[in-house]
Amino acid sequence: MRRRLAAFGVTASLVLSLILGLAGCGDPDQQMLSEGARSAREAVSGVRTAQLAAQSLLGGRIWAQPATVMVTDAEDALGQVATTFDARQPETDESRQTYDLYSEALANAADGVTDLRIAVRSGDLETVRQLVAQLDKTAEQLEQLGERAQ
Amino acid sequence: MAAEGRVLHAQLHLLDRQLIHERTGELLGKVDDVELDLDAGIPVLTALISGHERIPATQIVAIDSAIKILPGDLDLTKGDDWVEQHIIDKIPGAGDATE
Amino acid sequence: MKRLFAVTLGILTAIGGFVDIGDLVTNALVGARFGMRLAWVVVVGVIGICLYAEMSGRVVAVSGRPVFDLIRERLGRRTGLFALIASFLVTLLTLIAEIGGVALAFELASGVNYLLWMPLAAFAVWLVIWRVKFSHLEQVFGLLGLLLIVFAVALWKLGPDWGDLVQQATSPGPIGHETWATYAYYGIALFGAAMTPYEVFFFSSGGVEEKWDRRDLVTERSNVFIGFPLGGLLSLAIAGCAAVLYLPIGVQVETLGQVTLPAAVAFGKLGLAIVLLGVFAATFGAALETSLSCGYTIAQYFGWQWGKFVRPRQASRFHVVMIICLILSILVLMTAVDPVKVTEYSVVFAAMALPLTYLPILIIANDPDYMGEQKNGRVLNFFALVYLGLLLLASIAAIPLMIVTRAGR
Amino acid sequence: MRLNELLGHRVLDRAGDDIGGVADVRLVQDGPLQPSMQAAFRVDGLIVVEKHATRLFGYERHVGPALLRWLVHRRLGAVLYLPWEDVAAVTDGTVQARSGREDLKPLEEMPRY
Repeated sequence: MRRRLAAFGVTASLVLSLILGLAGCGDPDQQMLSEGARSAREAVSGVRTAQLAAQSLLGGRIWAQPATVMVTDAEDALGQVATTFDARQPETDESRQTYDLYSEALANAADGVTDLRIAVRSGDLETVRQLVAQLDKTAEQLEQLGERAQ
Repeated sequence: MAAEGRVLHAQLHLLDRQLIHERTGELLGKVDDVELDLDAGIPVLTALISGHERIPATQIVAIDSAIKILPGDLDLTKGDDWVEQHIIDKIPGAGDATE
Repeated sequence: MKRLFAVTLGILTAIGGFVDIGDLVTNALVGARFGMRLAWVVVVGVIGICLYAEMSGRVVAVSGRPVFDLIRERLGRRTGLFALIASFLVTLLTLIAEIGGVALAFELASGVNYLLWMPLAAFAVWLVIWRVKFSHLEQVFGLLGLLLIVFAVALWKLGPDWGDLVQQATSPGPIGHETWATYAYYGIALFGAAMTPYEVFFFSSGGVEEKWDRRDLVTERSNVFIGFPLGGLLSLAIAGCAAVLYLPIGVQVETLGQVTLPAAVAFGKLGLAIVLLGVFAATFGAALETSLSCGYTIAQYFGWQWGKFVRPRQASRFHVVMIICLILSILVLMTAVDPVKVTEYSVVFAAMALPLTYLPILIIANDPDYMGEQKNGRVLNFFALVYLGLLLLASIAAIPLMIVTRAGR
Repeated sequence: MRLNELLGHRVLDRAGDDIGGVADVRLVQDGPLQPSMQAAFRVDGLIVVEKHATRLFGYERHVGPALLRWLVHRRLGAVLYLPWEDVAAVTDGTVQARSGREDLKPLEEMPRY
């Protein structure tokens, strides 16, 4: 009985991973879209974190060092998301279009947070304020892109 | 009770049990094996083995959640002494109690 | 009066000592991704650690033998060695994560890269172990860890919709883009964070360090049954803060900065200072506990002299093991591996290794040869066996889920 | 002889049938008086387990939660007691008994302490 249960567990997990694997490597267009959407959602996280840290700095709620660390961490994370996505190879025309769309949005977000990091480091609070407002739009755009696929 | 004496199961109660110095409470290793003399007229437990040392049954004082022994001339802490001389004693404060 | 003081101190220490880098990171991460929808796992985990710690504490108080001594005795040399290797590696991984956590807290406060703080943190851990009395280190860092209560106050200050939080807590299941697989994976991670094996190695060996006997059973039980659940409430507060601040805006927690930010949002610089001090105390205290546990497990398996109740030179192999573990931690962290990622893996591996040490303790807590009158009662055994089932389930499911979810992505 | 060597020896009954493996040795402290004025631990008999088992976790004494005990005993099969006077010879890997399987008492009938 116990052995049968264990065997069931193993089979079930194998089947599950197979299904998930297949879902991932099916239609190249769909695959590009779902990877792009996932990257966009990860990017939202980075942008919103940087924004929150910068807002706290503006509001005098944290001192400069932790703000810098948090924005830098967010910048690193965004850079990684963008590079990982850019390394994908589009195989059809449609996936090429999806690729360009998401790649540009991710690069855009990464650049925005890099600008924010530079402003935070140099203590230029006026620029920080402007960039925080700008990043709102970036995040909203990424949120929409993130909802286009599971 | 059929037998007068205390009953022990050799593997359960002796094997892999902690050895303790009866006087100082020092921890002296684990029981790795048990020596039995099965050929004697009355077969008995003759010794406990820990590492390469043989602890004669006569040096066992008490068998409890740990086994208390009188180590006598046995060198059961060879490894600890080596580490002590070559490493730990070279660090300042090794012989002091903590504060 | 003195007794009451000891009990209170023990409870406070247990609350502060419960939360470590694993709880901080995992609870914030899960709160941000699932809201309070995994809160029930924290409750299940806290009850589990209460059962497990109470049994091993009782065994120590009655028999005077700490956990790994008994594990080898019941499992034998070979199976015992397997349990030792698994538990030791998990504890070492946790130590690496804790030292990384100390360094990250300093990085946040100072802006200086954590890689520079990390050797200092490891050296400080060693120095405290080498020089400071057991009861002092336990109390100081336990009490300082209480500062993490700031998370509970911050949650209240953030003014969440309490009804919404309760609604989340009572409707388990994944939301949004999450799947049942990631939900289950993080369930296991939370369980492992609450029931990390080193807590029990430390707790039971600490009982020997402080020379517990039968009369200390009251202290032991109140520490466990009051201290740990209150520590669990702290965990829930951390998850709650993340759920309020991060879930609505789609932030995923990946850094220690994100874990501490809610306190700053609620209370400003003072809040951040308190939370950073609390995080430092919790991770530094846990780094002490995990390095001691690395020494405890190995020394107790081989029967070597161990403990801080003797001078370092009398327990030389025990101290050498800890020094080696701290050096290994520095080397691993030098590779610039992300300490937060190490933490995420360590809690899952903790859940996997648990049954190996839980089962022998359950067996011994039932053995009249050791325990006499104090052996497990029927009710306790019922729950202990239910948890044995749960632990086995989590342990078996951990690896497949890790593969399927690609470690929770 | 060393205990680790003896554990796992196959036990053959009078007819030469395999009745199990040696799982433990029962000792009683009523042997000859030692110089330390304590009685020696006398080998009283062997605990024989029907199926292959390395560790009994002490459950051969019928202590512990019923569910765990049941699981362990299902794995072990019968737990029998072979008194030392019924042992004819201990050779390489086997213990030859003088009695038949049906003569062996279950261990649980032996006094525990």
